[in-house]
Amino acid sequence: MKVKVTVMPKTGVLDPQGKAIGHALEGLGFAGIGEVRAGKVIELELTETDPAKAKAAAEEMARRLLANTVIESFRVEVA
Amino acid sequence: MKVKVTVMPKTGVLDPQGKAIGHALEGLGFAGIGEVRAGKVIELELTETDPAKAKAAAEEMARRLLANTVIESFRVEVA
Amino acid sequence: MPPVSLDPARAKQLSDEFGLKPDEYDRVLAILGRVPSLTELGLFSVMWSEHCSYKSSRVWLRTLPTKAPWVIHGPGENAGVIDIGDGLAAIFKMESHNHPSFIEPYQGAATGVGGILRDVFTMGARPIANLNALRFGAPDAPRMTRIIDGVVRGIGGYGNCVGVPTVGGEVNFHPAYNGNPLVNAMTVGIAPKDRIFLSAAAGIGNPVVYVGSKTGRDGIHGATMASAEFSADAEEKRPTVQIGDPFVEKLLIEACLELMATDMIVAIQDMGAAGLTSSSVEMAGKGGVGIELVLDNVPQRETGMTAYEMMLSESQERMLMILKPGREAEAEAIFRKWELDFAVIGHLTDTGRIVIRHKGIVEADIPLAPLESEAPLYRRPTAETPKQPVLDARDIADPLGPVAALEKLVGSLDLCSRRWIWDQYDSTVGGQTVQRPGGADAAVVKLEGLKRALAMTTDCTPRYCLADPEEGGRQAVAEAWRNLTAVGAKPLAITDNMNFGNPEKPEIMGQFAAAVRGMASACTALDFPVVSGNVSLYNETNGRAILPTPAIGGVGVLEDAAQAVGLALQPGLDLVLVGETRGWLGQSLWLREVAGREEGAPPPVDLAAERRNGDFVRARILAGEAVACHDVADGGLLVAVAEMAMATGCGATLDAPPPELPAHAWWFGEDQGRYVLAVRDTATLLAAAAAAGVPAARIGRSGGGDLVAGPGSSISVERLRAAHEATLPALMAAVG
Amino acid sequence: MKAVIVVFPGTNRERDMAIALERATGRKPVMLFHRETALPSGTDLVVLPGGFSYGDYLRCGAMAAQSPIMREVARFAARGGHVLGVCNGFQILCEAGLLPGALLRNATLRFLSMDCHMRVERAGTPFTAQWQQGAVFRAPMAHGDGNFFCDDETHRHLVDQNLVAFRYCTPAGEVTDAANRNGARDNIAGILSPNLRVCGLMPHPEDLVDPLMGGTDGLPMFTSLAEAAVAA
Ligand SMILES: Nc1ncnc2c1ncn2[C@@H]1O[C@H](COP(=O)(O)OP(=O)(O)O)[C@@H](O)[C@H]1O
Ligand SMILES: [Mg+2]
Repeated sequence: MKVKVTVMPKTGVLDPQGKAIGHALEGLGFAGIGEVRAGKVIELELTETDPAKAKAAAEEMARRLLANTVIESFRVEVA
Repeated sequence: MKVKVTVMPKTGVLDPQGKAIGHALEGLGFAGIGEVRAGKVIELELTETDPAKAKAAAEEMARRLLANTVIESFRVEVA
Repeated sequence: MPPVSLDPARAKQLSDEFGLKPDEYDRVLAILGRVPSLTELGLFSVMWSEHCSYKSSRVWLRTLPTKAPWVIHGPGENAGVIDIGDGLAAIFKMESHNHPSFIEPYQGAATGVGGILRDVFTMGARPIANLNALRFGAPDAPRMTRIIDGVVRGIGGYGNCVGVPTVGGEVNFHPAYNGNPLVNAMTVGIAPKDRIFLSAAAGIGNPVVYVGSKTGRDGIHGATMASAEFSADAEEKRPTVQIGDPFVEKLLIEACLELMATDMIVAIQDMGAAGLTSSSVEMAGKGGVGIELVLDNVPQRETGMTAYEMMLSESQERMLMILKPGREAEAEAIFRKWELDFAVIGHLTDTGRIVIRHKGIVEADIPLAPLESEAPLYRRPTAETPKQPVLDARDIADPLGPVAALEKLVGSLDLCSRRWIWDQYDSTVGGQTVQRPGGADAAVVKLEGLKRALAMTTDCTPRYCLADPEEGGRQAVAEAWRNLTAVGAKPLAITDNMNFGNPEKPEIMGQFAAAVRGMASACTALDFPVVSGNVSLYNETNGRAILPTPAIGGVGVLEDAAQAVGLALQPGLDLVLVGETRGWLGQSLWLREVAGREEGAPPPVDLAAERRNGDFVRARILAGEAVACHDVADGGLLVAVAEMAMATGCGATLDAPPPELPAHAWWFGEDQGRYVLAVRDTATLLAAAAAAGVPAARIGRSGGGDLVAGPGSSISVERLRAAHEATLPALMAAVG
Repeated sequence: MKAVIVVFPGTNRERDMAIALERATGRKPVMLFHRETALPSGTDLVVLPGGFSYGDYLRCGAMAAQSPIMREVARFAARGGHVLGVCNGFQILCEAGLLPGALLRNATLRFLSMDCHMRVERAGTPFTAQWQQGAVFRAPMAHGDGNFFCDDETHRHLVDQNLVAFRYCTPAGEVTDAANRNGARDNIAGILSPNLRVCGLMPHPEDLVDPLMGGTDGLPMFTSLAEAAVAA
């Protein structure tokens, strides 16, 4: 079973990378760009076949390793 | 309008980060972990209100800057 | 219209939460003649926090020697400034980021580096080197390897990106730091000595200008956090984490240096702890002028920020400056070129007050003089640390003999190779690094385009400081002086970072006072004044204090970089020990690691001998008589020689210990003021030593692949090296 | 030789590069800010130095590769001009498509700052003329993303056309896994364009051109370039 963990900087936390990307896109001539936030996505193949259990496991992984919950928030999706 | 660009390492391209995450998760005692891939996600706030146009614009951004198609593939979603 | 006062009961309650003591709050009421507004209360609480006001430490810091003919600016400015010749000044300072690094190791350490860089370039200097003094807990303590990993990545992540080489530092491990690691970062910069920028504001009506990154809600109450001890609820203090952006810092350095090459700046100061509050209050206060800010003009990253939030935000990579009138557009062009925010956010006034406006409302209106002059100042009660007994080496059995003990020691936490750390720091960017980490007792960085070089080091031996804070303070200064001397540099001045526990406890305040006493005695005797520094108190977790850690950052000068020597041994040389060996085992690493005892009085520093020996060694190095030199510190003589050997793989054969000393005391005693020199012409050296009244003796000869510690005791340098190099990588393997 | 060093926001080894070029050529290079849209006339060599252009955010070199001056650099290269990219400069050249492949995160996932050794795999180019084929030299490296990657076809092309300039090796010249700290494909440290006028490499020869800093191992690259400019 495939799960996807998306990790983003928490709202209000400075995101230097997102800022720089927004800047660069404007430099390339793209218009109408508002806030840009950059995060990580981790796709995991789990042997677990029960979606609820897979999700719970991935959430545990996110809390313990994948996300730094001091400054990042995460979201788990099961494919 | 919010668009999300997900950028993942292409199959066949080394993903040292994904591999390290897999190892670390096993080290923490998580079992049943298969392949792990680590990528990036960029969330953009666009003033564009037409979903098709927003998607086309984001795809253009991904091709020109957000992804390096030598090593990465991307996917655009409109929220 | 004066600001709107808080409800009195609410104000009292908040003043408590913000860390103001009841009598301090009463003083606020007296100064204002009314109940403060929220913004005013915020201002008072951060300005009067330990971190900003030095209220517990000031009475002691005043006793440190700060003057010498080469000192241009001592403590009181953003960083210390000394004359290093060729029309140049070295500007340097050390600062702690202990609490933030415990909460979020990567960002805490990274923003620590960012902050100290700003303290230095705000004075007009181009930063040329970074150092870092780190203290970690036992590696098996909860989170500790993650903290080590995060701190090292954070220091590298920031320093590498801004392009300032990280050239040195030190690391200790002790369980006393389990809940409170120390991250002290030091920056050294260079400026023309007649173009130093200060922070005192001047010129009524002159514009107050904000440059750098936008302001967000980061790190609000960071300064007060740095002034409180940790407890189990540290989790809740998390929202104060600040995020660094080294890329913006790099642009800020370039933009500020470009602006500083013009004559537009009247005064400039970085926004460090307590951000806009401390920078505006201090600049206006120092200049004896008033200041009025209109916060609507502050570049903001988030919507709906209040005056209170903007004044207390610790968003990184921001500076405040006073410009000459009419130069705003010219200055703005420079910052726009570097893609940085630039905003005129106020002007200087003749009212002697700080007035903060936001959305048409006066949010704060405080007289500046009493904010400073009535700031609390405490002479807190002190209790002396009881003296430890002087141990006699003859009473301590040697369970291992020299070789096995040596192998154990070079792999122990406090002596093992720090390569795992410095391999993650760019130490060569700039192209001027003559001695990189591991190569010499002090890092040596040449000044671009000149022969001249600076030597720099950080030193402190916290276990000595715990056993005897005065002796420990003295030793820390002496070791820094010795490390600079050992590369051939003339030691000029120090910065310090005083890391201690809760000053409200007499025994902690006693440690502080004694350490200052010891430091002062060494600074005086060695002509090695303090030009800048930082105090970090309340380093405690659940009532348990760290070891007293007065970290010293020393800077010295070499007129010709080519004269610098490293510690790496070459074959075919005589080894000469300079200084007297009495076999002092109290508080030695041998005693701790081999005999399993942490006790006794630490080795005393004889300042007259220290000076005599050091001046002698430096003169010999500058005369070209030493191929290599290493001071004898942690671990004693045999460890010092082993370190020289491991640097190249070249072995050495040492003579048997003198009969009057137990062998383990000779090999591992930590007597101070000693150096090992590798020389070609021993006779000349010994004659010079005799003439100077300096104890010196040939102790062996280099060559081969083994280290021989007297007849019958031998170990290959390769084997020592394997033990030396394995420890940290093995420890950190678990984190990946 | 007229050398131009391009400075992007976040570039930080431009001074190191200038010192090395001046030492080898006796002439100060021109520093060109990334906003410029033209190269000075008479430019013989364009150097993209090391650093963290745009903070290395998103991907190292990605944003710098898009800046206006890079169009000029591409034109200059197409006309047969000499272009050197070191570290971040190499990353920019790959991102701009002037060299094939890409530089991934180091296999160790850590920043690597230490001396490495490289073997000269192709002597006789404008960048390597002063070395013998197979010569081994030392240089500091300092990067987080130096793990050279290319697909099989590109790799075959690089090898068949003899376009690998340098490989990581032991001090004795053996190309081993242990010598390949960042995990680069086939130990590749630096590559050349088909016309041999564009070269990119990760380590920093410019930081080892003075005995005071530990040696002059990197100097031949710059004396080679000076000679090539005279010949051109
Ligand atoms: N945190 C660090 N960062 C960079 N270099 C370090 C660090 N810690 C130690 N080093 C380097 O390791 C070497 C040995 O350090 P140390 O044992 O403290 O030396 P000494 O005892 O001679 O003062 C020195 O070159 C020092 O600069
Ligand atoms: Mg030291």
